[in-house]
Amino acid sequence: MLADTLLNVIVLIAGPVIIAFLGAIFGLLYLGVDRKLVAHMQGRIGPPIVQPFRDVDKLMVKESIIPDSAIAWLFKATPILCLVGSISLLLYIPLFGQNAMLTGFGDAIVVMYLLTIPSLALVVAGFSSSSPYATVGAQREMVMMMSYEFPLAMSIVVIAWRIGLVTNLNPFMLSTMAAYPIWGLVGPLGIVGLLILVFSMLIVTPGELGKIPFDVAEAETELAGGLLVEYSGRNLALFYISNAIKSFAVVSLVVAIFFPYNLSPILGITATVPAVILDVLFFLLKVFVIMFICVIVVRAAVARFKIDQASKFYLLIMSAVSLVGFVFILLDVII
Amino acid sequence: MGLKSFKRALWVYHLNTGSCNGCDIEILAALTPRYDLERFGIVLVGSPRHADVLLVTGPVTNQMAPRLKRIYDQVPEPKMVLVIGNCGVEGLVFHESYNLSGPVDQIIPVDVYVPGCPTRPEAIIEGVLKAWLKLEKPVKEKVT
Amino acid sequence: MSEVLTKTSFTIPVGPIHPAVHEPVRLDLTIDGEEILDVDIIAGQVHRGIEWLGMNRNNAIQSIYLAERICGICSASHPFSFVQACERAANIEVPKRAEYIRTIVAEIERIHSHLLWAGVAAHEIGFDSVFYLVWRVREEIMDLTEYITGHRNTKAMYMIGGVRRDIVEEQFPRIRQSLDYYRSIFCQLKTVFLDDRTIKLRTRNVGILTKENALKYSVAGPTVRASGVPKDVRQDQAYGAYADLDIKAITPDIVTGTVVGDVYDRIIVRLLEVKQSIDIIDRCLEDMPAGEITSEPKLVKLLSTLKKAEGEGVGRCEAPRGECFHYVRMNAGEETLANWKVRAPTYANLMPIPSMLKGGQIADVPISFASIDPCISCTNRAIVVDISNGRKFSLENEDLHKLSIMKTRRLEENLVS
Amino acid sequence: MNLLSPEEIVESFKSSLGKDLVDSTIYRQEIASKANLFTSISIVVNREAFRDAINHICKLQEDPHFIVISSSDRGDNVELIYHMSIYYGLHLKEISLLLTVMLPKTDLRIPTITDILPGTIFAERETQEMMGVEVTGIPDNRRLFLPDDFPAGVYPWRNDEAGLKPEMTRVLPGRQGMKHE
Repeated sequence: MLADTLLNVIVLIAGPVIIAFLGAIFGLLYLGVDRKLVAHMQGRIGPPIVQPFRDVDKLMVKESIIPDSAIAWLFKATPILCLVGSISLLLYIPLFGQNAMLTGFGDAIVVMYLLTIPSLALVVAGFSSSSPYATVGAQREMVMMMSYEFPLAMSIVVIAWRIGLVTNLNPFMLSTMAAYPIWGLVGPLGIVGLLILVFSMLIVTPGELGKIPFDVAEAETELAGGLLVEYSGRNLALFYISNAIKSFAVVSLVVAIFFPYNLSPILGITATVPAVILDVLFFLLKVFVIMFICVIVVRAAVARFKIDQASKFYLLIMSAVSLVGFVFILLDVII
Repeated sequence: MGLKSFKRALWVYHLNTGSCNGCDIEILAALTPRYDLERFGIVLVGSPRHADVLLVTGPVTNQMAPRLKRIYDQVPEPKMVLVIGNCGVEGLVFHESYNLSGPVDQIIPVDVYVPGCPTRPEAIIEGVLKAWLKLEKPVKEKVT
Repeated sequence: MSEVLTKTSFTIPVGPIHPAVHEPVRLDLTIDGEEILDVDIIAGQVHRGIEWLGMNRNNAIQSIYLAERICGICSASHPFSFVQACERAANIEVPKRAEYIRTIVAEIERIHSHLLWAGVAAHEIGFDSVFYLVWRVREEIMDLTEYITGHRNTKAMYMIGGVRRDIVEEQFPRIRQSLDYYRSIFCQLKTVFLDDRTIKLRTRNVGILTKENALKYSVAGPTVRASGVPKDVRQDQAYGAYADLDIKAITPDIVTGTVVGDVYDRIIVRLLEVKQSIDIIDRCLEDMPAGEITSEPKLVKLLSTLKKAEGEGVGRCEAPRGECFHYVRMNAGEETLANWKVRAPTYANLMPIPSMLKGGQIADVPISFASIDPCISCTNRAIVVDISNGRKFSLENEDLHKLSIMKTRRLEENLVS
Repeated sequence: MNLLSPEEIVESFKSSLGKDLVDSTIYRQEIASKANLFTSISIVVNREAFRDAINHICKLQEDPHFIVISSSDRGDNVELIYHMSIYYGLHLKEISLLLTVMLPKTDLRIPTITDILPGTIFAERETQEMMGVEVTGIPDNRRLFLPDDFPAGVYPWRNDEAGLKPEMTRVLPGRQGMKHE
């Protein structure tokens, strides 16, 4: 009895720590892969894959300067807030083919709210720096946040609605989405609609992650490093890690919604250990594929948008696209 | 942690204090495919706060001198300063003027001098390497 | 409404230490949200008064090397103009072969400069892949420059009365090899820069310089040609081997049929000029006359000629960024130049900047500003060399210097922090 | 546009300015193999007729190309040369113009021409700060290249007592031993 409670407590404490740790490691690893591949696409050799670890390692040793003009406590608090936001995001998303750490406590709506926390932390960081570049960067980040929210919400809600037609479970739970993979529920028209929704999610992802072409908030040439212009040392490292974790989490979210399949049931492997290993590897592969399509290729192939172009793109075009996806799925249900 | 911290993870901030662009384009050239400094983990960053190494070119005009000083202060410790090009090292053809406060080592402490007019990318890479070695030393001492 | 605007607008300094401006110049932008209300250019960040430097290097030949270091990228254009001015002042005739060699070096510089610009411009709009691509391609011209002149950037080819080094028949195949390389990739470059959707999106109708404004401000180089004015010193006035060639100024309507005068048009002009330069070098290699490469190989003798010379002369040449102008006056008996005035192309091209930026967005500032290919070092550095009677200066005024630092610090406190 | 020969241009100046045209020279140089001509015309005018001369150039070609103002200290006078060119845009037809005005040091003033050619503003600001010539009616009176804290009344291009004081310049350390004495 006591042992059980103790175990629960240990799991509750150790679990998030382990997940945060794994999230950070894989996030940084994917960042390294990203940099390496982009370099290759640009005709360069590029840094080794472990480079992000080295960067973080180095930043930890550096002095953390707090500028005189900054609001000190806010300036110091935002990196932690950003990291905590990213980690709690991880806890709600199914990772490595397993259920999410906090399954049952929150659903896709919670995830959508949590998604904004790191961005909000960045915005506050930008404003607290009191540098004109950071302020403009913060304004841009806010505009971006508002712009990509609709297509994102649209995709999640439509899928949850569709799943809700076939089950009594809460369709917004990511575990429900995993239990009822959406692709099996719809007819040909629905497949078309889903493809459209997948497309819009893939386009939202680089915006969510602040990558080219939607890295307007941090546009190096326009805003001298953007939001984080005043950050250095450990504080910068925390942002660096949370960014890596967030990338990992967002891509995992796409995987969880659209591709919740595991290999082990399909191949009929029942033994726990091989099944888990297989699922973990398959999950990492899925994450890599999504990351490759929506971050790496796009980054190597296009220029940065202007803020109004990026915002219009999301607000008008991507919203319209996701609506079209919705209509297809709706038609599929009606017919 | 720490021992190998600076190995292969140098972030570089470049400051032009009145140079003729010759060295500046060679610094850029060192980042591009033929020389590709990023394979050693060296990246050009947009803010001095993110930097480990300050690359300074030019003989420092009066107007740029206080800025150079301030940018130097903004770089978090531990840091290295590299002077790229002869005019930053000792003035070169610009060695007498009413509007110069240079060379660079008159304003801020300099760790590595890379002469040349303009410096070749190979020389810049070697200079950054020297800065590495120097940067490693105090870190090692601090850790052990 | 305007009251509201003034309340919400604030000034964002771009430069002098700002990644968007690779050179130290300050643009004070008054912005409202993302829109630019007003622009003020503050130059002089790297002004260092070459006139006093000239006091030490006090003869015309030494000044060539000073001219060469006005700008590391235009290290052929400035000496080219300068030697022309000196030759006219001292009535020195230039061998025809030297004119051809000068032209070849100047055109190599143009190819280099335009490629460099294309890379920087791509970087400004956050298109780093293209930046790396172009700079990889650029290394070929760097190799060629090194092969011909012995250095990647500083060319040191020009001498009053001719050139320092010959380009001999054995070197032609290597030069042609480079030209062929650029011919072979030209279509690729054209596709990347003229057909890419994002580049078009970021550059079309951005930073428009109207023909009217271009004429009003006497703008020079690709910037003015992109606004539809066929101004090109190579075409307009006889100098170098260009006088023998039939050069035609390139305007964007050759490709698109219309002239908008935006950044995109400037890309077109520069891109086509790369092609033009390849052709010019080819023609020069074919037509290069035999003969001497300098009118007076002995420098001491040349110096004494220059010392005796009395007169004035202007030298104009079309640098990659526009017209580069030098004016020289020599007094007999003085080793030094009596007057030397330099006007770099950016000097003229900076003036229309406010009209190009106003009403645009901050995001457009880097690319619009970069699109004139600003060379602040040229503009600021060499104002004039006015050599007087050889006064000597050895005292240092640290007090003045300190005062200057204090004041500047006070003034600049809020600029870059 | 009716292209005039250099001689006709000088004639047109004579008839337009009368005795205010002090001097004029035509310079020609044969260039390269085909011996095409480089042409420049030097015109010296009185200050009183300076604006008329500029207006006259504008009649020769609308929107003449303005290059820069060069100025030199010639003892009791300051010489300003307005470098311009006309007939651009046509193959080898361009003619460089050097419009010279002598100003006595006792009265260093020249009217602005920014209303005729707006592109002269930088050059006029530069002439003001570097040579100490007052450009009357200049719309932007600030300095261009020199810092704001540069002492007033000191003009780097002047050779007389208004020029740079010896103590204002310094040789960079490391090069002091190499100074010419």
